[in-house]
Amino acid sequence: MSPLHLCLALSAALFCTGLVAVLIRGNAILVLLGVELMLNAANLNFLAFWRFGPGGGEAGLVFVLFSIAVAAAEAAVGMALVIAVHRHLRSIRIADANRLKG
Amino acid sequence: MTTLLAVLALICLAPAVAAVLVRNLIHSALLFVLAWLGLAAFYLALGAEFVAFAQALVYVGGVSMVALFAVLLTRPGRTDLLPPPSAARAVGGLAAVSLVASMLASSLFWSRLPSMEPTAPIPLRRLGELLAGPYLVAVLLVGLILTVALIGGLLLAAPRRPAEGADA
Amino acid sequence: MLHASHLWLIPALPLLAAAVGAAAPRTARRLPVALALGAIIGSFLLSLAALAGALAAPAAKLTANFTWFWAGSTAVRLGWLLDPLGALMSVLVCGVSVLVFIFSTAYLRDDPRLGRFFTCLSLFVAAMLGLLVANSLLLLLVCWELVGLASYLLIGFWFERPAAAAAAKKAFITTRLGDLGFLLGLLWLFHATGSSLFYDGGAGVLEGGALERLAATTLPGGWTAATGIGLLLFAGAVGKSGQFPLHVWLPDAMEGPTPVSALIHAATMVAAGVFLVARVFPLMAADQGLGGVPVHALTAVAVIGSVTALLGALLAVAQTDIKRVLAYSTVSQLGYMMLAVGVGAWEAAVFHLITHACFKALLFLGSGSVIHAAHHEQDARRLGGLATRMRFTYVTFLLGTGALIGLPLVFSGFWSKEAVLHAAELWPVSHLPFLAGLAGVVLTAFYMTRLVSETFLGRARGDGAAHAHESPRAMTLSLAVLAVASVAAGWIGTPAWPWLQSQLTGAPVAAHGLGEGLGLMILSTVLVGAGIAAGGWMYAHSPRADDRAPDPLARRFPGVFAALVARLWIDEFYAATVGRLLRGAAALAAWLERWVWGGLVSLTGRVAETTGEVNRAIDEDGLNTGFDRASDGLRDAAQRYSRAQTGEVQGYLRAVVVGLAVLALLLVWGGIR
Amino acid sequence: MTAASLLTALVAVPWLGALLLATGGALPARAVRALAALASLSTLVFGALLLARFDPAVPGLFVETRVPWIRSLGIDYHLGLDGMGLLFVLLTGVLGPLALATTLRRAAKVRAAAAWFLLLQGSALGVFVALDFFPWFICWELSLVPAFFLIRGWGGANGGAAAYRFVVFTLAGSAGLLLAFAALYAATGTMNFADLAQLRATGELAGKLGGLGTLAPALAFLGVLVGLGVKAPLFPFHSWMPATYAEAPVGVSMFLTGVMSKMGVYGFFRILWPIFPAELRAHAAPLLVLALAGVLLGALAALRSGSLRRMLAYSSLNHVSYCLLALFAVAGAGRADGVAVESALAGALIQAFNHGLSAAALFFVAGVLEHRSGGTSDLDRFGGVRAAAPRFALLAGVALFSSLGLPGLNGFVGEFLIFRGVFALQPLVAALATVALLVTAIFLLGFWQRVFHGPRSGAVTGTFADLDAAEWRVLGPLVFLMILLGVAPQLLAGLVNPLATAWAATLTLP
Repeated sequence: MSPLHLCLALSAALFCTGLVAVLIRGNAILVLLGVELMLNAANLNFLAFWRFGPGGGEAGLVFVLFSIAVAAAEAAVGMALVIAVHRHLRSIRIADANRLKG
Repeated sequence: MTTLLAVLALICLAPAVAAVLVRNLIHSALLFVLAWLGLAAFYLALGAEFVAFAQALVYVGGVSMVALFAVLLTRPGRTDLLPPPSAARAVGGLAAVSLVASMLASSLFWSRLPSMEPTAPIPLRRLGELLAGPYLVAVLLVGLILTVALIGGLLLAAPRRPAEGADA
Repeated sequence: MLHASHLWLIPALPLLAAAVGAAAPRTARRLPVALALGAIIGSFLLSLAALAGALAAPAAKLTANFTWFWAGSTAVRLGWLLDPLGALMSVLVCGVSVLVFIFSTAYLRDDPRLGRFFTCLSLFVAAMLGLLVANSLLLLLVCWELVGLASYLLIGFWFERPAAAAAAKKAFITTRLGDLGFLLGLLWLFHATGSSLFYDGGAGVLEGGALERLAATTLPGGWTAATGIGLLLFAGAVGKSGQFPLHVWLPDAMEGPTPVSALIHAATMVAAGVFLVARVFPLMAADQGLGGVPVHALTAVAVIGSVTALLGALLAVAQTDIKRVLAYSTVSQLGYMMLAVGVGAWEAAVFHLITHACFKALLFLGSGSVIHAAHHEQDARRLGGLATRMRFTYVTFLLGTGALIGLPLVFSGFWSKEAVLHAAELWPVSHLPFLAGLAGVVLTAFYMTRLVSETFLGRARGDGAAHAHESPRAMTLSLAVLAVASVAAGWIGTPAWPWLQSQLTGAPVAAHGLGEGLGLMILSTVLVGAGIAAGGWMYAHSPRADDRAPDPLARRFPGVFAALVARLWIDEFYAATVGRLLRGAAALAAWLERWVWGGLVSLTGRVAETTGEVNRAIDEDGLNTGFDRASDGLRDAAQRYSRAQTGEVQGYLRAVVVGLAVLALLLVWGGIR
Repeated sequence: MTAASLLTALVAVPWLGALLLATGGALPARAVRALAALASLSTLVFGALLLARFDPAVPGLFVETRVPWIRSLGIDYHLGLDGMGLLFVLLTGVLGPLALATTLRRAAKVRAAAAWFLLLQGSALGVFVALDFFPWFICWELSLVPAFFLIRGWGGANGGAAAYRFVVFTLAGSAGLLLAFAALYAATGTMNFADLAQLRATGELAGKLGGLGTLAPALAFLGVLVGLGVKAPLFPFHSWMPATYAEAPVGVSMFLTGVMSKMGVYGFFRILWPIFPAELRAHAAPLLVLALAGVLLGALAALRSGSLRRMLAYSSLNHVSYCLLALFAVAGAGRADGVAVESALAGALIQAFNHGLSAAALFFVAGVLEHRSGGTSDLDRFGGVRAAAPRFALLAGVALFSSLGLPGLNGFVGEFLIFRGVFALQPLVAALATVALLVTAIFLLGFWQRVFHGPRSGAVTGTFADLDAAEWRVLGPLVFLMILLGVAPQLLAGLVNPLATAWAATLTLP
């Protein structure tokens, strides 16, 4: 197994873990953290292809930096939202925030 | 190198899986922090030092703190744990797993990607020039986003009225 | 002398009066009446001036044409025409109108809408005069329709009475049926010649070149364009002039006030059809002499005319309402005029039109005088004995009757009818119209004798008749003038001195002296005498005892009489055929609307329904049942789908992931690398 | 003012008025009405200014402005007016304020109603002046939104259902339009009407469109046809109409039938014919049958309608179908008979204008009757209105006779010209269509007889007021125009004659 394949496999596994967290955890905070994990998996792909790709891929590296920055912003806003929702509903169970019903 | 990476991968994956599965919320959050730390190490091994430190700083230092504060502030208690299993959730989980399985399969077994030699790591100076040069606008935009996110987070999380804030 | 370019003044005066009257306060009485009277007198004087101008050069067609508007790069032109026909008719219309107006001031004195009445009358006169001096078939059509409108308004003047409202509608619709033919004829003429002007310095449709072209244009089946156009225009005349088979509206139109009946349903408007045919006579006659034409236009006119002359006279025999008797008599006399045009003697038709206008106006006003005096009793069975109570009306009515039935030598009707019958006798195609005309003469004498006997002789059989008094001065004055005209109007066209015919045709007509037509005159005198004798024997000899006594004719010929009373079931026939056809078509249209077009929509909706497993039946009574069903189906389907919209983010995400997974698996197992 | 700013202001001022009303806070009702009236009347003023610039010697656009708008897509801000556009702008200018006044008269939530209405009016104007598909389509679709809310919010008891039906139908039609123009754009790279017509004239369009697939030209034609046909409406796309006209508030019904249906007719002349002349010619026969069916079935269905506004709706179908009848007859005949073609085309446009006047007036009459009777539209519930309200009866009578085509009133001229043209091109069709004239007379006079004549009965037995001053202000101008345009049709014909002549010479195929 080459390093690239290893990176891709790890990325896929992390993505899956994050996805499962998003899908089955009822707590909004954990869902957000799962999303972060999925973002990380994506970052890992960028890095892998930067490192083992056909070259000229320094954009991948730079992009990861931006991605991390945006993820930080997202986490901040997300957590703020969780708190706001909690104030509103007295709960952070995702199932209770079902106003999207059609 | 592969071996090192493989070990680091396990170090990173194991707490992640555990974080999804453990019932205690605080534990779960802490396990996520561990996973991020492992990932930072993985980055380091890949030769992306700057990214690795950024990862450690932002996630381990920032996001985890925010998450923990959120956990504490919302006081979910010990009852808010894994929801009872349901058919829908099983389907979701199964789908996620099969999605990843297919990704794995495609990347590992059918992929014709040649295993390239690693390119030379980028010196920090070069990275700085990149960020200050061609990507300057993007950097500024990200700064703007962060500022907006900060303000937005404050506005969202701040109590509507000071009186209400007392018990929130 | 009035120049052609000033002819528009003749209709403009009454039109102005009508406009001012319409704008005046509704309670105004004096102003509209005064305006209407002033305008009609002004028009009368102008008509006289026009007549003087026309008679100065009878053969010249003096025109004043102008462009109404442009359609694309083609001008739509109208014009005024000064010739003896139009000018004479104008004088006639204005003259009768003046008398009827004067009569009306007294007849409708107590009506709260007197001003409105005169406004409508002015509108009518304006339209009629415009029709007479129009030099364009299009302008003629415009005025023609306005005449129809005025007639509609006047028949339905007492619109609170459902019968009057229904009669007005019936008149408008029936005449409009004929007008469709008129319109099509006009369109065809426009298409074929590019003009609608009668006379336009050689380029008009009634002038040589256009007529030759029309007669030379042949259609499949041997028809020429001239025949087709002529027949279509004649259809308009059939409607307006109450010819069979569209005569049904005219008797019903008697629901209008009696002066209206006198003016427009006897003297002028109904004559518009005859006038039209006389006006376009060159066109109607353009196919004469051509071989291979299945039906010459004029032949059709003659046939319709003779049928109408006979039918009207027959139906008049059994009527009991004075005005209805006179109405059917009008139908019959109009038939005579058409007959005359059909056999080629349009000047005889116009002659009869003029005399008929005088005596029929007299008779109607006389009947109006009776009705007024008898407190709106117009059933002859409940009148009687008025000869002594209303001596003046009686005498004038007798004079009018004499003119109508054609008492020899003195009365106008005799001469004009003689001219018509003379022409019919000489018609080479068939003798049937002539024979029908002769039969009509007997019948006319008979039913008029019956009417006079029932109304004026014997003793009063009802309260109205018992308390009748002679009518006021304004009414009797009109009667007197018209009585003089009824007697004297015939003297302008006797065989010995055919002045009228010469003026109309623009060429001197040879006086054939009394000798040539003597046989016919004697014959018709005998026939009139026979009719009077039969009528007098049955009605005057032994007047009915009371209003319930059966009609003498009914005792002798009950079957025939019943058929005539029922007007030969022609109205019922229309109701059963045309009416039912139309109602059926409308029902079909509504059905199509509801089920087919709605159904198509519903079919589309069914697809949505099945996907959503929706089978709720919806009943909405409306044209769009189908559509409602479709939209409800859509909505239910959407509701069913919306159950999936739990509002839970994770549920949505799960769906996304399942989809992604399926996609990914497909891709992977499909071997896309 | 420059031409460009005139055109822009024409559309923008009503929109601006709508915006002001929508955002302007709580104005007193009088101020709302005054502002709305001003914004609505601006159309008439701008229309008059444009009329002053109209040059009968120029058959094409006499005012035009074209600046690039979205360069990457090749979309221009292209506005312009020719005689036809001006005709419809003037119609909107006349009917807009009257319909607005009618809508606001007894409306609740005056400010919202006025804002919606002004949005509707501006959008209709946009349709009449835009010459690029992009702005044109924006206005075309935008007009649906206010119409929907006006029908739903201020309409009758079933207003909601009618509004949905209306929107769904017209949206379905618009989808066809959009797809067709997407295809045109994909093939040619432009959505400009003039450019497309030019491409069509040089013969390039067929090849380019054919490049998308053999069926592409036919499908594009069909899309445009359906999109316009629903709006006009062309039989059988009219199913939305009776319910909509019956349920919409009276003022909106006036505007819908007077102006919005003309948007469809306008589109037929502005878009369908210049861009798809060959297709139109090829399918003229079936289309002619559809138009004839609209003429006849509209009249017959009106005969059966027991409800006043449904009857008027079907009558509207009948009258609008005359315009399309003329167009299809011309398109099918080619350059056969120049006089007939010009006559039919001029007649169709004049008829469109005149129908706008008379139909709006009749809907207003229906509205007055409904208001006086407490909301019923059932013909059997009236009787003897003429005795109760003679002035009203007089004006209503003029509108009625105008609608049934009495000569001397405006309705006659257009119908006569159409018949004159169609008779020369398709005699049988014209002859069949005249039957509808008779049926129209029957149902209109039947309506008149039941409602206005006879003894006072039903809803008319109590107090039944004659027209008040506000109603006079609506019906009076309409009736005045009916008489004026009936006597002097040149006022209208002058606007459309240059176009009719030019079209007859260029657009019909040999």
